[in-house]
Amino acid sequence: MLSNEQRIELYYWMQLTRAFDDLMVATWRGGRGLGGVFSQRGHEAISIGSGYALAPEDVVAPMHRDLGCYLLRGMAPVRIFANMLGRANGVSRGRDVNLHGAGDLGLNLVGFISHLPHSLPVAVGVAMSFTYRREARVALTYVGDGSSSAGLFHESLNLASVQKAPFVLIIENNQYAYSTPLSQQMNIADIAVRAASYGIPGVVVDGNDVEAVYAATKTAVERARAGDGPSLIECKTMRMLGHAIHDGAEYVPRELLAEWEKRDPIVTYAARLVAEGVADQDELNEIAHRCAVEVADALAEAERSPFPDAATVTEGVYAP
Amino acid sequence: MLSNEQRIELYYWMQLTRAFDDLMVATWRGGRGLGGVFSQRGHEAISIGSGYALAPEDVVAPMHRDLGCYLLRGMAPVRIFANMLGRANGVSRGRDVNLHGAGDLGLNLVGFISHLPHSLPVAVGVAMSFTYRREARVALTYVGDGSSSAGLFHESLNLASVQKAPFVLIIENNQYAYSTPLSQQMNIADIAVRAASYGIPGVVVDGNDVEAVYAATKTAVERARAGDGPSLIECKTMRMLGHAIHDGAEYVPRELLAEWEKRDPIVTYAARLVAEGVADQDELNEIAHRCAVEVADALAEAERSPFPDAATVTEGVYAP
Amino acid sequence: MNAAVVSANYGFAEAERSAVEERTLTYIAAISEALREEMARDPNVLIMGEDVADPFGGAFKVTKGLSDEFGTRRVLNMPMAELGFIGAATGMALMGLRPVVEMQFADFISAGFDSIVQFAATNYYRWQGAVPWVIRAPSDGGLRSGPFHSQNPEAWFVHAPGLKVVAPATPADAKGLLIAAIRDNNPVIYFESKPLYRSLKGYVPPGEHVTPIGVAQTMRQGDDVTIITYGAQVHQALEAAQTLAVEGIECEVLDLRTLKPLDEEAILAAATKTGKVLIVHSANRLAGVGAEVAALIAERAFEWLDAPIARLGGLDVPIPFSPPLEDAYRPNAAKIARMARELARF
Amino acid sequence: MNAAVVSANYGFAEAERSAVEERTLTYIAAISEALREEMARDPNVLIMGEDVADPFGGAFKVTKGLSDEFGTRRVLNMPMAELGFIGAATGMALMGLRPVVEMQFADFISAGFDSIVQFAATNYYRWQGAVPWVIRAPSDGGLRSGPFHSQNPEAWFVHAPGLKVVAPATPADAKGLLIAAIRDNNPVIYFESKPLYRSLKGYVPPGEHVTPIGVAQTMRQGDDVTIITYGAQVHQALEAAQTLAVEGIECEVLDLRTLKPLDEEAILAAATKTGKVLIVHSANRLAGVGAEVAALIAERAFEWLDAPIARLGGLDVPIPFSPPLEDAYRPNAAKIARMARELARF
Ligand SMILES: Cc1ncc(C[n+]2csc(CCOP(=O)(O)OP(=O)(O)O)c2C)c(N)n1
Ligand SMILES: Cc1ncc(C[n+]2csc(CCOP(=O)(O)OP(=O)(O)O)c2C)c(N)n1
Ligand SMILES: [Mg+2]
Ligand SMILES: [Mg+2]
Repeated sequence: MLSNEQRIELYYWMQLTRAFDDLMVATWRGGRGLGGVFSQRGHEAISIGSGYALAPEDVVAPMHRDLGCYLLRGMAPVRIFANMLGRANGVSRGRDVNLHGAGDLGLNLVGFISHLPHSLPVAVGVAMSFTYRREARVALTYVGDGSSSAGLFHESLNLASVQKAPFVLIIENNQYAYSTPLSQQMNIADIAVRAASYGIPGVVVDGNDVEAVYAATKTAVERARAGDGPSLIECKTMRMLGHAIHDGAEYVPRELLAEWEKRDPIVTYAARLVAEGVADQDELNEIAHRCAVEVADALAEAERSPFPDAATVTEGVYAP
Repeated sequence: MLSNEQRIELYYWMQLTRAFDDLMVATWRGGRGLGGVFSQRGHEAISIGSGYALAPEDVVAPMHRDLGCYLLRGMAPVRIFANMLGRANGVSRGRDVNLHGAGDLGLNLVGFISHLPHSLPVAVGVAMSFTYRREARVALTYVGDGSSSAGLFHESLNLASVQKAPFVLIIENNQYAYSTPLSQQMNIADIAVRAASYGIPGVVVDGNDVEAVYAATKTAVERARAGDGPSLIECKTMRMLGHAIHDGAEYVPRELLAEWEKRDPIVTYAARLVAEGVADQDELNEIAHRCAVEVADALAEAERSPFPDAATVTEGVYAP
Repeated sequence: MNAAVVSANYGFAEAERSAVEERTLTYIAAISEALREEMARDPNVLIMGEDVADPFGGAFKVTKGLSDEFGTRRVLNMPMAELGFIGAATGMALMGLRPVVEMQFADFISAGFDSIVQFAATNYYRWQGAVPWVIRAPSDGGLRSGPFHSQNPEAWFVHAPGLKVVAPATPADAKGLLIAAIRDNNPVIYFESKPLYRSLKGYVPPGEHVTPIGVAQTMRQGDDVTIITYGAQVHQALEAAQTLAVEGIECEVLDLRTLKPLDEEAILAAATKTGKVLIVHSANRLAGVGAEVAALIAERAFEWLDAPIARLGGLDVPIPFSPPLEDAYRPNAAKIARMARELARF
Repeated sequence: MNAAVVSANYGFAEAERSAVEERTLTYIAAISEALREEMARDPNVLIMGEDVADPFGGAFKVTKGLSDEFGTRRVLNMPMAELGFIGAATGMALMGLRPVVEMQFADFISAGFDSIVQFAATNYYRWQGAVPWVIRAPSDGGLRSGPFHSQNPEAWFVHAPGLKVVAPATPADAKGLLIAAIRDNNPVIYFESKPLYRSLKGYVPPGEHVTPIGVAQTMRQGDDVTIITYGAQVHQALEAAQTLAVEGIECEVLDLRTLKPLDEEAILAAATKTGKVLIVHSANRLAGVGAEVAALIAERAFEWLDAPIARLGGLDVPIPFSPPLEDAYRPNAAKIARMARELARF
């Protein structure tokens, strides 16, 4: 059971994610960005709810819509903005774009590559290393509905299952893969049914309900930690903006968006916290304000940060 | 319902496959072969039962344990032996080894490559071409239990399903992938359950019962031809010899082999045909004898055939 | 500055000049035009890829309007599974269709690599089943897109037997080589240059315009230094040549256009003409296509050489995102001019 | 015939000769020994691959006995899914383990290509997560195994930034380079030569024997022609050199041993020594590693060259199965001798 403090923490992390995202979208739309960025709008409950269910020693490989998970695990917003802006103090030292390459083993975060869903087998391997060393740790990663069509989805879950790896996979089913709706990606109603192909548990949860995501992940993590192998959790949600910053998503029916707008994970959670007497609106407003300031400071600092020196371009290809 | 003539035909094709295989194994063990070859022993009911359910205009991409399917569709045994012996009149003109590269579009046969299971998406593409051209044809291919762990299994069935392609997949579950038993390949009892991941029908049949394989394939083919999309059929059997000619398969428990030996698809079918009065033993012996002569002649001719001219090595890389 | 400059209208004769003005297309429009015309001409031509159907029309809008015009039966949105759908394209091609497969970015072609180099490339040699597909791969960088949206993976495919590989540098060739690729009975990988998409305009012949596969093109004539290149770097080379012309150094610029099979005759002729060769491409220099071109020249034109064979390519690092790093990584006109100048002085 | 022949004991000094006789191993036994010793030394070293566990011990028996000795926790049979288990190896490596992944044949490495070149190779540059795995790839042909069990795909990986690539030619280096690869903190692809497995024996130092990555080795000294090669072709080159020595032509034979990073200094020294260079490898000549070596020499040793740089490699066709075709496809001692002889006479 989540304590009141924890529930407020969940709210804070979702709000911080949203604040970061709002500022990022505004900055890039305003022409002050560099390269493309992916909006997280609507996905906050998934990355926060799942990430919150992990212990610090667990390892996560977030994907391109899991900004919240990076923040939650302690990656400073300035490092992320600096990465997006190609600065020397970005997580990847100017090497990689937006959230790509935002790995930091000190925070038990594995960075991703564009090629989807390549974090999946890597996270399974991380989990296998825990079995190998008999450590009670868990590896967790994410996959989109679209990326679940890729062969690695199958190879990775099957491998995790035969190896009984302490592994949790969160499917972020946001109805679209870029412009392609679910119906052109698959011929099933719930991706979670695929768990049966690997002899592992699979559940469907409301991806806009942070506590539901948390609870399902917690169950899966405990199972994994106990040595009972991997699980799959499908979180249903909706991508509320375009695929990336340049994409207006005209191909998405407006009614669909309007419907999901009512289910905004942060707005609904705020209402619930107030209704259940966990927090009052002022308190929540204060949190939102704090988050806005935090990310604004981070952006300002990132924008003041230097670009990497061109002479360093060939440095750090190989580990010493 | 199969007529008596058809049932005897099924017997003939299985017997021809076995005769070819026996002679091949003896020849290679005797040191007169070239390169490796894969024994088909125990798989005859699968390749014949499934291939027999197709119309000539349907397209098949057999794999390395589907010799029967090549024979059934009219590939002359001499062309296959010549291929295995690297002769100029082999199907691949000395280019490819054993059954590899034994494609012939004139017989609606697509050749395979070693990389498994790459015939799978190719056969799905063949099926998609039928949809594209509105032809009432079906594409069928095979996959082993081990190869079903590969990502292409997932990508191909998913694609076939969303495209409603007239496609049939036969899984040859022979308990082993090279030396690796099922338990190290997957964590499920029946591979057929994976059909649910794609919203398509999946059934399990006795892979040593040629009529059962035929009936299941026929149902799937009719469904595909009617425009209702792909199906999956898992045939349970046992690989009775090593993975390839050099492999003694010491890793397979002898009791397991002894058990399956009793279920030999040809011996049991012969007994059934006799018991049901379809044929008498003399007739079946005569067929077996005819098959033995046929393959012996083919091998002799293949052994007399010339090797390709070294000067042709760079010919035929590109289609004109 | 006495060398003929043929770059401005990309080799079309002076007489055609008036038509030139009327038929100026962007590089990307030329690609779309080739697709549309070939689809209209041949019902076997179809398009497959992620997000290619309308209303979206592809990540770069190359296929925009095609499914509206020809129907979704001929413009197929694919699930995100390159290995599978490239394999499916091979199956369709074996049946005589001519799929044109769009990679969303050339970078993702590595996901389908296995099916391309092992199945499609070898099939005709093995059992004479022709595989007439085209894979369109939007390649190259300079656009601040990072290590996975900027790659130039052509060398892998040039090394693999059984493929053809083309890389147009002009709108005319973007159209002409795509048409040639579609009509070719073999698997062809077509590397289109993202940085040229909307920045480059040029004359494109209307209708039936086929640039033959395997034929390089002289883009500028000169007697001092030969620059051999392809794709977006052709324009950097031409810019460098212009700079150097002012200094009295005349560069011959050869656009390879086809990377497999290489136009060996044209390469050797260009190399022997000046005896000083600089090879340039955006891709990693190390074991890139330029290495093959250099090796070919060192083997077959050795006696005509007056200087070391110079190469300029991407660095042997993942393509970095940050502007100072990406600029340090990539060849450009200034770097080309510097190296060509050194060669001229050798 | 006055050149020192150093091939017989592969460069070990005369004083060590008596030990040599006692420690003669086959090439394949040297690989197994390296695995066993490294597993004993470092608990982070483990083995993954298809059929690698006992009682089977791998398609070529390289890992035979290791799971019996170290347990199946350290020798993991993998499902038939190279892309997935190579990705998993990357994950294990990120956690500090040192997986040694066996490809059943080098040919199947294309199935894991995407994960190797995109994820593992770029990771350290992008976010400094080191990926200390080794992929063992049994390569090369001449064994009548056809297009998919005979490949030499090293060039693809040499072109990809972030990898290291080695290809031992002797039992000593088979051991020494594998140990070096396992201890290296980067992804290393180790191409072992199937045709040498049991046919080649040689001295292997006992215990801790590390062949440094990035250092080529002179296998024979000579003043007339330089042959630069690696893998199984080293022995064909030495055989050719012996033939030519009888004719009075002395060949310098350089074994590259590491293909990425290339030992540029050793290559340039060997090239300048004779001024006549022949580069040989089993892999497709076109855009192969030899092209890079030739290009390097044409750029950096141009002034010392006395003849065109010659290359001999596989033909630009899938590796055919039938003996006359495969023999026509592959380089061998006779072909090397013919080309080196021509160079000597140039
Ligand atoms: C192998 C590969 N092919 C194509 C792409 C281009 N691409 C980037 S995101 C994306 C859609 C992914 O959809 P989904 O998995 O549902 O994630 P979402 O973006 O909806 O969160 C595509 C096709 C890619 N990144 N990787
Ligand atoms: C991609 C790939 N990896 C490895 C191999 C080597 N290999 C050949 S057959 C085989 C086992 C296949 O098992 P299964 O699919 O069950 O077919 P079976 O041989 O049992 O009929 C393996 C691993 C291969 N052919 N392709
Ligand atoms: Mg999605
Ligand atoms: Mg099997």
